[in-house]
Amino acid sequence: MLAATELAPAAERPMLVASDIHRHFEGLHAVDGTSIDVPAGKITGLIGPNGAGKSTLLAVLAGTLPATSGTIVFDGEDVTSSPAYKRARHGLVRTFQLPSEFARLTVLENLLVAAPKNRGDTLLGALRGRSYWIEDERRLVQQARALLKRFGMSAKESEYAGTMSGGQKRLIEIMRALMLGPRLLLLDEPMSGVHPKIVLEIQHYLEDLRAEGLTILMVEHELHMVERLCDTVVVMAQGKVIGSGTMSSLRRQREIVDAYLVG
Amino acid sequence: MPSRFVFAVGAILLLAACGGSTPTGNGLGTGALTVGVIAPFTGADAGLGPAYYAACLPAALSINNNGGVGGRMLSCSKFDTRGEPADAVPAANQMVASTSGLMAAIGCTSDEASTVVPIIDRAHIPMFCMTGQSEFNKTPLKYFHRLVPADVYDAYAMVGSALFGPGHAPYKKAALVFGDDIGSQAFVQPATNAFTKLGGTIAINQPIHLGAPSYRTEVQAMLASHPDVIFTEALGSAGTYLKEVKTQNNGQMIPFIGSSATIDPEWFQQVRDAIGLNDLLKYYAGVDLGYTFTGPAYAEFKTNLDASAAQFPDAPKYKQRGSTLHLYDGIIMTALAMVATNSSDPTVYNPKIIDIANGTSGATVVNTYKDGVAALKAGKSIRFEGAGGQNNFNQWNNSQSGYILVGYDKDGGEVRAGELTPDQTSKIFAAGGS
Amino acid sequence: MNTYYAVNLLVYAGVDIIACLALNLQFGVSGIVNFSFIVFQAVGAYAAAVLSMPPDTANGGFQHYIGGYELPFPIPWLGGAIAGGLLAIPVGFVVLRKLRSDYQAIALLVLSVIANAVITNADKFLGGAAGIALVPPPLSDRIDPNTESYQYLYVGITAVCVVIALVVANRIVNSPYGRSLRAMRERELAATAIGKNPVQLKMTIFIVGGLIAGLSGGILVGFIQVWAPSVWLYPETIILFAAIIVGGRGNNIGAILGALLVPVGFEEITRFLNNSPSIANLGPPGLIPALQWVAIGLLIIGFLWFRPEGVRPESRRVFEGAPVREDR
Amino acid sequence: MDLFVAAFGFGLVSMSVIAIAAVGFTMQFGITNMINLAYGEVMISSAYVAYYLNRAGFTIWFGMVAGALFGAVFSFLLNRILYAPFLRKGTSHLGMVIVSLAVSLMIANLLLPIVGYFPVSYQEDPGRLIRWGSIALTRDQFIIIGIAVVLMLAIHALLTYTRLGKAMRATAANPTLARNCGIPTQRVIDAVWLITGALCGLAGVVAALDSDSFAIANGATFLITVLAAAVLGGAGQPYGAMIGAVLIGMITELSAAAWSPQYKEVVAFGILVLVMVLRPQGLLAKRGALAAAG
Repeated sequence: MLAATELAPAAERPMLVASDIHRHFEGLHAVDGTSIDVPAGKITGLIGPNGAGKSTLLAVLAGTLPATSGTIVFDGEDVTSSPAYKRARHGLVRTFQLPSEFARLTVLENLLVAAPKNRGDTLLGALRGRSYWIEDERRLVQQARALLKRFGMSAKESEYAGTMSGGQKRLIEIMRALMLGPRLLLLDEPMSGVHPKIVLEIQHYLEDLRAEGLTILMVEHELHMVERLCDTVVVMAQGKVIGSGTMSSLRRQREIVDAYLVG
Repeated sequence: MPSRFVFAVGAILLLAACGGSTPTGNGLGTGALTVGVIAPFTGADAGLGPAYYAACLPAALSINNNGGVGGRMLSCSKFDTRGEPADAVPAANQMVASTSGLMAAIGCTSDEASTVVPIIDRAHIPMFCMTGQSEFNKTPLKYFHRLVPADVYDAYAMVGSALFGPGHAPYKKAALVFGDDIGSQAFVQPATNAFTKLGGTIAINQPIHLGAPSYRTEVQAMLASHPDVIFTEALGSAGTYLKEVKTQNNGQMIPFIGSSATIDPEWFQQVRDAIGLNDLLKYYAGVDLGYTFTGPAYAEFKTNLDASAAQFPDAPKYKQRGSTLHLYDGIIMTALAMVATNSSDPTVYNPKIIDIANGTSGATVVNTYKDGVAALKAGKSIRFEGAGGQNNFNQWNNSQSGYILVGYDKDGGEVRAGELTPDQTSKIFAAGGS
Repeated sequence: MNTYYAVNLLVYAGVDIIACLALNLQFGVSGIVNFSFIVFQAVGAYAAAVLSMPPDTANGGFQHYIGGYELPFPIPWLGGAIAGGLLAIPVGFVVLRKLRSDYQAIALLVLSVIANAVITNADKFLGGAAGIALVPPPLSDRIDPNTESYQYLYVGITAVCVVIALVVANRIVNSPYGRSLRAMRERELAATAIGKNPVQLKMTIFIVGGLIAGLSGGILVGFIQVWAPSVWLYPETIILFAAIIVGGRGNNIGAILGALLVPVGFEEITRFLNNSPSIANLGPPGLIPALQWVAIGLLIIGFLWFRPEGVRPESRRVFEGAPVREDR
Repeated sequence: MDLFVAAFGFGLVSMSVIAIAAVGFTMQFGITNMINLAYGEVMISSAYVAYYLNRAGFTIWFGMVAGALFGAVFSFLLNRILYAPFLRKGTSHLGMVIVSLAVSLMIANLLLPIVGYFPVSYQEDPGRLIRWGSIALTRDQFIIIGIAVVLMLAIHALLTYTRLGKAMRATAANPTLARNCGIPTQRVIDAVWLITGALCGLAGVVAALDSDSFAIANGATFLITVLAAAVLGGAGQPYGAMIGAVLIGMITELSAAAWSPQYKEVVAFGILVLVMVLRPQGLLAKRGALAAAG
């Protein structure tokens, strides 16, 4: 495998640039001056020991946690002060480490609800009645069904999402994120607690998505998975980035091996 | 309390009874007559309804045993207002609409009067209300009658007790302690006017939030104004307030004068427990309407009240309740008015009620329904003096009767302590602006 | 059946249904535990009252309230609805923006109690503890309110309002917008992550609920012609919550069913209990109303335990062309 | 000015009463994550237990101990029989708020036919007035302040120095983690309900004694005051609740001295609304003894 940095054309702008991010919880420095570039069209892995601040960083990038300080530029636009929902609408979409399906919505509804550009998704649109938005809805149902088909969950579309297995909930969450038409997908341990068979499926889906040009930043524990999937890897420890590069280049760095890869 | 749970006691019976005769304007007609008792039978004021029901039953017996109203028999129906405006409206609507031969309504306490009185008045049903609210002092509503004085007169009587009461020099500085509930604040203005114009000063006027866990600072402020006497009302928080007065005043009570509503067993018990029996007997003075509980009118009432136990076992307990006496009188007067006008049309007999209560010159005084009917048959003009004493309606259908000054005995019984002379009374009225 | 009895029942049922539809939008669909719901009905009622009444100097000046505009129907009702919606803005601003959802519930409960205390004590503002009486019924300048036909007219207007509230509630619940509300109810953070703005969603539905609650207050005050603090104590809100929980959270038909079963149904049961002297005279005074409240509490707890989805559960949306669900 | 000094003295009493109640409430919430809206009704039930004992000839101090015991057992059973099963069933926190409100309604209305609507008083001589400048308090009021101070110190010691207290804090921070670390969380939670229930019962009797007369309707009043103090300080934070109690108690008395007393509670709650707008997490959020460590 070639190093990602060597592949990337120098002119290509990173999808996301975060500089000097701090996030403090009552004196605890969960993220302590981290800077990270996420190259476009690649899968970037974010690894590090427990408590390194990976999930916190992800949340800060997505805006579900506000940064204490630092700047975040997403696709050339400074989004540091924009709230999470606005970042999501702009295509910076995250998933969660714990299952976060909408339990009492059906699988199909879980996808539909994420779709932007539905005329019935405002109060006034809704009040104008079904005929006003049904065209949008039909289009989105088709789009959602296509996704369901691709992820092999067509048969489950009318089931409540809360009744799905852990792995299926992961898939729902990824599909839901895809419905937004993201430009950068932030995945928080998408394989954790998932049946090994589905792990493999998810891996394939992610590879396909990359092939379609989607940029992904994923927090992952499973190093084999990271090695197989990620073009670049960023290592965090104690709230700081301690190294980045390809997995193989990282293995050559003594302190990183000490900090994480072995211990 | 649940306003939404609208219901009216007796509704089902009435559903069956609906229809019936319509007043014709000539003659007394036929069919049963009904008196509606519209009052709280449940809720915090659930004690009021039964006292009024106990007024209706003996009146019906007294009338029915003497030939009814032109042969028409009288019965009593309960309509529960739960003591809440929102429940009272449906109850009143139902009473007006569904009751056949509705000749009068009694009850309408302060809890619901402002809601139900307009409805009943619109339906042209004479009513006798037990509200003290000042909004009815000069009401234009012709079917409204009030046999108890308005709260302002209670306030005047309290002023009278302070200035002319027995066993003490006139009090000069008064603290007014009234709650923030319906009607309580109505005492403040008249008491202030009358007391200040007669040489007293108001040390402090303290509206208190009922149900607060303590009134320490309020009491401190009140004590700092050094009043000779406290005017107060039957507050639910009386125990809390008065005990704090005693505590903060080094165990020494200050004389306090209560409205007629403080003549009440629950109030007595609460204050006794709070400040002790001795202090309650020593420092409390109350005012009440004067009743004799004797005479032929009372005897007739008492006989029939006891007989009512067959329908309502608790009825005899109300033998000395002022409101029970007055409402009984109201029903008898209404029946006599119907006989006198030979009409079951309220627009015809309603004006006659006041004539019979006040009497015209040369009228024969009667004390019972039987005597009244006999006198009317003999072509005489009558004046009815009932179990509650003489009535004197003014132009706004309010009847005044005299106050007495009272206290408690150790068992919570009422003790007469004195009265106000007509001269004193008129002085206070003049000062108060009535 | 007796007209007045029937009319009474129908108007109260209509008011309760409208209120339950509004509360269902907030609580059932969006997950906002609005423990001060009754305050929104109250503000609608007060607004409708002062808009339809003459200034307080009329009627002998025995009561005190602000305003008094004598505006013709339907302006007072519309004003009631708008007042409910307007109140939702500051309340929502304080409560819905930053507080955690269970905090929101208790903050709204506290608010309900305080609002009642303020209105009770401010006796020059809206009549204090005594409230406002002699509120003219709608159209009473043209039609005699004591006639039977007027009573039916009132039922008719109420029914029209029920239909309007139902159409609004249905359109919201069955739309993509309603789906967003339900997603927010299920998991607020995840909804944020897919681009929903929960504060905006909550504020909007809080205002919509306030408007409908205000309308229900306008209808009620036009009928009973009086409004006072004792009518809108906070337990009134609990009855409506019981109705929604029994009927089925998130389901409009369930809300209607709940309104008919709980507030209206209980009324009928009490009527029977109180008509039977052997029961009515049982135990200390106030036993039956007290037991009624106990029954409301039992209903809530019993349903949450045995059938939390209610009599009519929220419907599972199956879309046209969906694969047939295998039976299990 | 004297009135304000006097009101300050009364504020000391009020805040002592509120503090006992609010600390119990907030610990219940902080450790078990359960907003127990039946708290006020448990308080008033305990006050009535003490009342009936007092009428039977026992002193109110005995009644206080009995009230605390009653409150402890009542709260413990409430949790075991009702709340815990609901929580095990996976009922959300919001659902639990509704359940506890329903419970509160039921307790009040089951109590009503027994105790009636009308206010009652303890038979207790509050003792002579002890003056200190314009501040004048009775012996009983000093005792109430004393009880509150001792209890607050005891709670501080419990949370800081005892194993149970540390286990409570660990459970509050993260129940799963605490269980994995070998803390018997079930027993800790039982202990919390007993301790906070005892505080609740004791607070009920103290509040009733302080009010001189009380009625069934006071249960709701107690609850609202307790909620206000707890939320003001940052719910779940015992030290926050103490600060909340100080503020609510003082503001209530001082505003009764400054303005018309009928609005005294409204003023206190106005402050609460202000705090909700400006600092929605409460004054002391995440700094109290129950905050997550590290």
